[in-house]
Amino acid sequence: MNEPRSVDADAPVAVRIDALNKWYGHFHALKNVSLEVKTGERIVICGPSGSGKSTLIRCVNQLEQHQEGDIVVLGQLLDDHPKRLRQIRREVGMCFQHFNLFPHLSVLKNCTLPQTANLGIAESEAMAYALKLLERVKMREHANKYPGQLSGGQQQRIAIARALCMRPKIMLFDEPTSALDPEMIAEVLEVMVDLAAEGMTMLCVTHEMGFARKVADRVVFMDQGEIVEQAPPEQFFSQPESPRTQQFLNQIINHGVTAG
Amino acid sequence: MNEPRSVDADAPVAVRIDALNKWYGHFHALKNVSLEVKTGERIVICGPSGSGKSTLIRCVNQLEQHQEGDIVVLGQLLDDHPKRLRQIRREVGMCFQHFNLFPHLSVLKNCTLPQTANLGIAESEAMAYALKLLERVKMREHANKYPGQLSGGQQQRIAIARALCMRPKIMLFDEPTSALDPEMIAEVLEVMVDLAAEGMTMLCVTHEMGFARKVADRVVFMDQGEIVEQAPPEQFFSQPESPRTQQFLNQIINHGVTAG
Amino acid sequence: MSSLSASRRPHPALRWVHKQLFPNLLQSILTLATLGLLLWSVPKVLDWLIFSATFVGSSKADCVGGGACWLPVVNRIDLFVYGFYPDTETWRVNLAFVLAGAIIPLLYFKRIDRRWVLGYMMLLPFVMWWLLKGGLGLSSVSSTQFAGILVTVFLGVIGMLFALPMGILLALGRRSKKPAIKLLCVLYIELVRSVPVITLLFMASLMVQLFLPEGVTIDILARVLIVLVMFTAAYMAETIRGGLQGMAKGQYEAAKALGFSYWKTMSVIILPQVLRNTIPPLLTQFIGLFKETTLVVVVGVLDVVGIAMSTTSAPEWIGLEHEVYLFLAMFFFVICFALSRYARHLEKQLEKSR
Amino acid sequence: MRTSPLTSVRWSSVLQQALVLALVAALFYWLIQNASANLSALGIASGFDFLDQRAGYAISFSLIDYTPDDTYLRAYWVGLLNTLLVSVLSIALATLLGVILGVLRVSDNWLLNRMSYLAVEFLRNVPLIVHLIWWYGLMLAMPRVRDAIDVFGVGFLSNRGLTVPWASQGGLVGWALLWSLLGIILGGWLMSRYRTRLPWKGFGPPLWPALLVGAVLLPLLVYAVSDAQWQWELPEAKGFGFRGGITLTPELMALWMALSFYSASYIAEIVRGAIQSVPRGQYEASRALGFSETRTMFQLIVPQAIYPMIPQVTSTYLNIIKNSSLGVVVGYMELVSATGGTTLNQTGQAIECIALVMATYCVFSLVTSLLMNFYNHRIGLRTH
Amino acid sequence: ATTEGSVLAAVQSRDMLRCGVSSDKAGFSYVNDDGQWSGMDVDLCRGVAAAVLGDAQKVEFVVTTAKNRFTALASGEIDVLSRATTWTASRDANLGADFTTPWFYDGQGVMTHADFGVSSIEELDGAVFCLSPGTTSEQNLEDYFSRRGLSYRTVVIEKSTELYNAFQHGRCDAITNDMSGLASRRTQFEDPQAFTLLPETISKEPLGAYVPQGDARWRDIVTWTAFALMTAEELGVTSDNAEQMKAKTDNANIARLLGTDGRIGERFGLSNDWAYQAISQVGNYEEIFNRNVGPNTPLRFERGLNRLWNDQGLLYPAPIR
Ligand SMILES: Nc1ncnc2c1ncn2[C@@H]1O[C@H](COP(=O)(O)OP(=O)(O)OP(=O)(O)O)[C@@H](O)[C@H]1O
Ligand SMILES: Nc1ncnc2c1ncn2[C@@H]1O[C@H](COP(=O)(O)OP(=O)(O)OP(=O)(O)O)[C@@H](O)[C@H]1O
Ligand SMILES: [Mg+2]
Ligand SMILES: [Mg+2]
Repeated sequence: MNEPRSVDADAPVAVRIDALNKWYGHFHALKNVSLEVKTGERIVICGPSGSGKSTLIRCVNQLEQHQEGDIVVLGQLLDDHPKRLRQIRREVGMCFQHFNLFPHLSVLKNCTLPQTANLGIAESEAMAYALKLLERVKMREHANKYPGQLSGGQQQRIAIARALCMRPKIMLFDEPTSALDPEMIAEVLEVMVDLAAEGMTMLCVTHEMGFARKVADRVVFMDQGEIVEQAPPEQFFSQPESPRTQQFLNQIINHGVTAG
Repeated sequence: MNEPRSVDADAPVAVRIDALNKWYGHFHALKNVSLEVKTGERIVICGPSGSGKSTLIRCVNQLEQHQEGDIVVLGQLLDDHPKRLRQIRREVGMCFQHFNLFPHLSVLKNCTLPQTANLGIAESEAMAYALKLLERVKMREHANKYPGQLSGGQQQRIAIARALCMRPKIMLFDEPTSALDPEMIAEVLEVMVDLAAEGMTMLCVTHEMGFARKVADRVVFMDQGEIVEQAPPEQFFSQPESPRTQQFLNQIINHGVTAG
Repeated sequence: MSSLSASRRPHPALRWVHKQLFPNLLQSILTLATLGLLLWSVPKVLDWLIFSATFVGSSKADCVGGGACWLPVVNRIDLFVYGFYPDTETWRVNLAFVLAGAIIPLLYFKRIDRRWVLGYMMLLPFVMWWLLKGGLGLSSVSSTQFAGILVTVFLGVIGMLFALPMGILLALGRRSKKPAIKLLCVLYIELVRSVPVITLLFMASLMVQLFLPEGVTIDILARVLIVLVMFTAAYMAETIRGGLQGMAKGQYEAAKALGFSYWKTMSVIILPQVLRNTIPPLLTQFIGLFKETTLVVVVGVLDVVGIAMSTTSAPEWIGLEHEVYLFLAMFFFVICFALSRYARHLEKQLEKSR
Repeated sequence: MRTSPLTSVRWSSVLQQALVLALVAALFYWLIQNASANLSALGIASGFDFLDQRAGYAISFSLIDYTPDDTYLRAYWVGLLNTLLVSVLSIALATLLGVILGVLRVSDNWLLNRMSYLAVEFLRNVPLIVHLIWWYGLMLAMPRVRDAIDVFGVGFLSNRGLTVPWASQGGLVGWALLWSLLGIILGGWLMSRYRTRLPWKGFGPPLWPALLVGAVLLPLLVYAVSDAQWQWELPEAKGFGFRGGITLTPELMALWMALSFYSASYIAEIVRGAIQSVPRGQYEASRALGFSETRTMFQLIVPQAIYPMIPQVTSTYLNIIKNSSLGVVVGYMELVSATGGTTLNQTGQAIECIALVMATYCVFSLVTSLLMNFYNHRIGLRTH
Repeated sequence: ATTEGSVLAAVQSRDMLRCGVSSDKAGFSYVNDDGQWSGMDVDLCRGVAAAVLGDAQKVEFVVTTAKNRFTALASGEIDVLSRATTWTASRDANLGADFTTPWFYDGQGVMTHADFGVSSIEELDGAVFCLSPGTTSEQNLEDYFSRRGLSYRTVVIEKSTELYNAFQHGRCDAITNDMSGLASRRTQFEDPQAFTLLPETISKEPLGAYVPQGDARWRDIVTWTAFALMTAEELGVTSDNAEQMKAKTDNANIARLLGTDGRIGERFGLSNDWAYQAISQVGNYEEIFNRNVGPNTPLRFERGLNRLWNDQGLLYPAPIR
């Protein structure tokens, strides 16, 4: 089901991470991580639990602050100047494992408020764009509901729409499907596949190997705060280099077997 | 893996359920259910979610009160006289999906307290018996720990030992493995298989079809509050009569495949 | 690379100051204003409280330092602590204080079997009563001799510990399936909770005697104690009910399935867990009761506030209200604050142990 | 067999309950017997007839006309209104202070955070009665009337209290407030009707301008069509006090301040708890979407924090009403000091007076909990 | 209500007198630095205890408030109410209490700030008065003003410390209370000259002890104990010389008073030396007065109306014979 894809080697760099180190107290969560993401590239990050995947992508929009190393996003070096940071965060959309929709706002309002408040877009225009995106994630008829009234999969699709409302140039996903039931996973993955097909730059932490095979340009495997291996999916799944990767892949397959 | 077994047709009836009806408010949860369980018989109840399996076995020891129909347990018709009810409950052991151990008591105390408090057995005797049973579920070395310090599978095995401490004549299981990880499921099933081998009368709600094949004398399939079909396992799995049963079995098999 | 980033990111202490104190203009102004206020006021306050204050002397005339005059408190400290308790028997008061205070560390050590702690708490009010009031070998002391901190602690501790069983019963009653019992408990709890304590104290002071047969009298301290117990029990019942509701349904079901009777289920399975989980809120409730005991002054019981008020009206100390009331405020603050920190700590421990 | 409700078991349970009820009834009977015997021995007639008698005591602060020649019943109303007045004032001030302290408690500014922590802990760990005595002392330490502190040229603060301008006809203020309230309700109702017709939820004009317009417009309209004459009356020093305006007595001020500061510490804790109970994910989401800190706080966090706050804040408000009974300590004539104090003392009708006071407080809390239930059903269930 | 002789029996069987006092009336009943109760009212209780039980220390002082004092008395919680309580008809009639005899003659007076330049109560039209609630002063003031068609406003404060504080700080223009209280408080103000005591008294205030209604025997005992203390002053018997006079005196009145002659004490159900016990343990009226409120105390009271009848005062103890 995997077709070879090619990203322009000369495409501008969207995200450059350079010798990144991050500690939580004394715990060394990211060890000298370096990664370059080209514009339009789709990267899937995987690895065992606690390996620092979430931490890595949360550093990209500075939900976590790193201590050493540089991160350059869309040509801008990240520091902790609040204004510049907000600017970058607007250009980098993010989807969380637990959706984090605003429960006191209707679905539509969830999608328009960020536009009107942060991009200064007029209410009517914001609404039109939001409805377009809701249409795209097949949630238009739920625009008037509140998040609490929707299923997890529906909420996640709205979270994606909300992130897209900011017209981001890069999208980050942190295990968007891991809190969902199987049927719902399919709904959400479908939306993500669509998005990938349109050429969005994506950095995606997920354990959905099917998704990785289908859309990723590169799969990055992390363990214990380090990038152990990165390779195009066909190579990654068929001939993993590092023994740790092999072990991880075996485990996933075994797990699948016992469950069946 | 299934060997033919035979229950003495003349064995005394352990549980007789007769035209049982139960409503939750306006919702008709059990519709005219009748079932007879002989002493020493091992019955597995399965069916889709919400079909009333839990409700049925919870009626047997009156954790739920039914509105119509009769239940006779060990020759005693169930009514709501508290003393008689407690008497019956002591003779019917039950294991829950979420173990429900008493977290403020040590493992050993969990097993001795019901004996001393409800059967009037002396502390020392109760302890000896409890240790024997803990030995049997291979938890003897954990006797002094508290439930919070143990894994789910270990807790479930202790729950079984605790139920057995009351010297029950009948054991009820309500999805004892569905809250557990695969490795732990195996531990618990092993204990249950042992128990079945010793001739305990068992009524067991579970989706572990392997277990059903191996130990059940009869598999009962429920849907929407009714018993749709009951048959010995070989017949149930190979030639299910009702289309609903077929559909259910198909689903289980498919689910196994998708998960794998 | 990393040297570059190191130079860009300033020293952690500086970063802390920047982030925590001066992140933007408004915050900076607020910080500076607060700092200024502190620098201006703290030395003055300290000077008045301590450096220029008078601690030794025998009359108001000795207060010449220009600061606070702590003499009324210093000279009357025995009165503040022991009230009119006979001098030769004050060891009983001290012992009672120590016994009451011992609950706090007892709650702390998890190793000690909870049953011992519970037994201690059940026994304590009787022991304290016996120690303070006398009888059975100790010379008996009339409750008219009780005043000051002694009364405050007596009412607080004994009131709380007597209220506990009553609160538990009320909570169980409120969750009972028997409509009559449930109704009575709900009525009682809601009625008591909806009126101010003062009216209940007035009731103790003015009405209770009317309802007793002729010739039967209960002294005012006991009446006030009863009212405080009744009052605290109603609030406590709600706390415990919260704990009961928070109990997983599975615990009840497991107990039922094992053939436990209602009272056995409650006493050995449910309540031990509920009580353990509700220790922090119960402690908070105790702080509330401890503060509430001060209202007894309204009906003429000389608790620590009463002694303070009568001190400020003694001819030799007139005009020193600020010092006396400040002492009172500090007294309550120290005790209540320490207890509330402790409650918070226990709560955190509980959260961790879950 | 199961359909018949009268099995032997039920009987035993019924018997048990009947026994308890009978015991309680017997206890009450016994108490009442004692009381009537004691009362007749004392020569006190029970009943509420005394309410019609002349009260004969003066009340220094009253919202309605009252002289010692009025009846005990009117004194009761005066006390009730005084209770409500000080409660409303305290609720307003306590909420304001509490929200400020609570927001400071969660602020990132370390210094402010610690200071408000200290303040909150100090305020709430000192008994209310100590607060009250202290505030009363402070009020009395204000300058004498002659040297009263001028508050922006319209009010005077002295040891007689705070004197502020008031309508020359006091009753007008009451009417104005009433019409204002009606205006708010009307405005709110019209707007919410309009907004339910809009196709999209959460859009359309905000609510508060409508409320404001209603609150201002309706009273003005009524004033224009009626023949009432409105005039501000500025206070001026005269003789033994001030003439004109209205004086909030030191007792009222002390009780108001003590209740406000004491309760503010509780509200601050509620606010802090509610804000901290908003999941971290909400902060992260809003940061990831590029919201500024202020907007995050006021558009996203605070609206979510309000709902869980409401029941706790309500019970704090009820506590304020109950605690206002401490007015008896400084001589603020509210419900307890008027009816439960002086009236009781003069007539000796202890049972009736205390019952009256208690019943009144019960009504307060009953009404509040009814309103709360209504709120929970109407609004609370929408999103949560 | 109480029956004849029951209170005495109760007190004797308890071997302790329970006496209702107030906790913050300097000079009458309050707690001194040593934690001892002291004051005129307190000493009357001590005298009764000495007379009845032979020991002035056998008293328990129960703090009562203006509100609950009569309830406490009627219910039997206290045996004597000695709390500067005015003798009025309505109290005698309504409240289940019986008055004994005046122990201290007082009158309600008015004090104002000196800088008002006011010399008569009538000039205080429209003034604010500080009052304590539930006392006769509240009604007296109302009567006095309404009779003259004058108006006034009030501030009512229960605790007397707070009350005087409020007045001193100018919270009220005037304060009304018993003259003795006003005078004593005035001496404690930081600047007593800044306050004027107006000359009029607006009421008669005979203060004294109340006992439960219905026990004439008990009322006799308390009444005659008070009389005995006064008579002692009249006859020159003091705590110092009582013992000596008991041993040898040629005055028949003294002999009867001290119980060496006659059997008055027994008739009361006490011992014959009841008055001797009271006098020797607490002193005579003059000693009590001087100790608690007299010129050498911070209160500096004049004897005024409380002089003996033969010294142009109102103290007229009935003869003990
Ligand atoms: N706020 C924090 N404070 C301290 N340690 C943290 C914090 N957040 C994460 N960690 C630790 O950092 C390590 C990496 O965490 P991270 O969440 O990035 O892992 P992950 O690869 O996303 O794992 P998972 O698959 O479970 O989400 C973990 O060991 C975690 O315990
Ligand atoms: N306490 C209750 N109140 C109302 N309805 C209930 C209650 N308990 C169960 N039900 C309903 O009764 C039906 C049968 O429930 P039951 O728990 O017996 O199903 P089940 O077969 O055990 O399902 P599962 O496999 O999910 O455990 C369900 O539709 C359920 O929603
Ligand atoms: Mg993660
Ligand atoms: Mg089930």
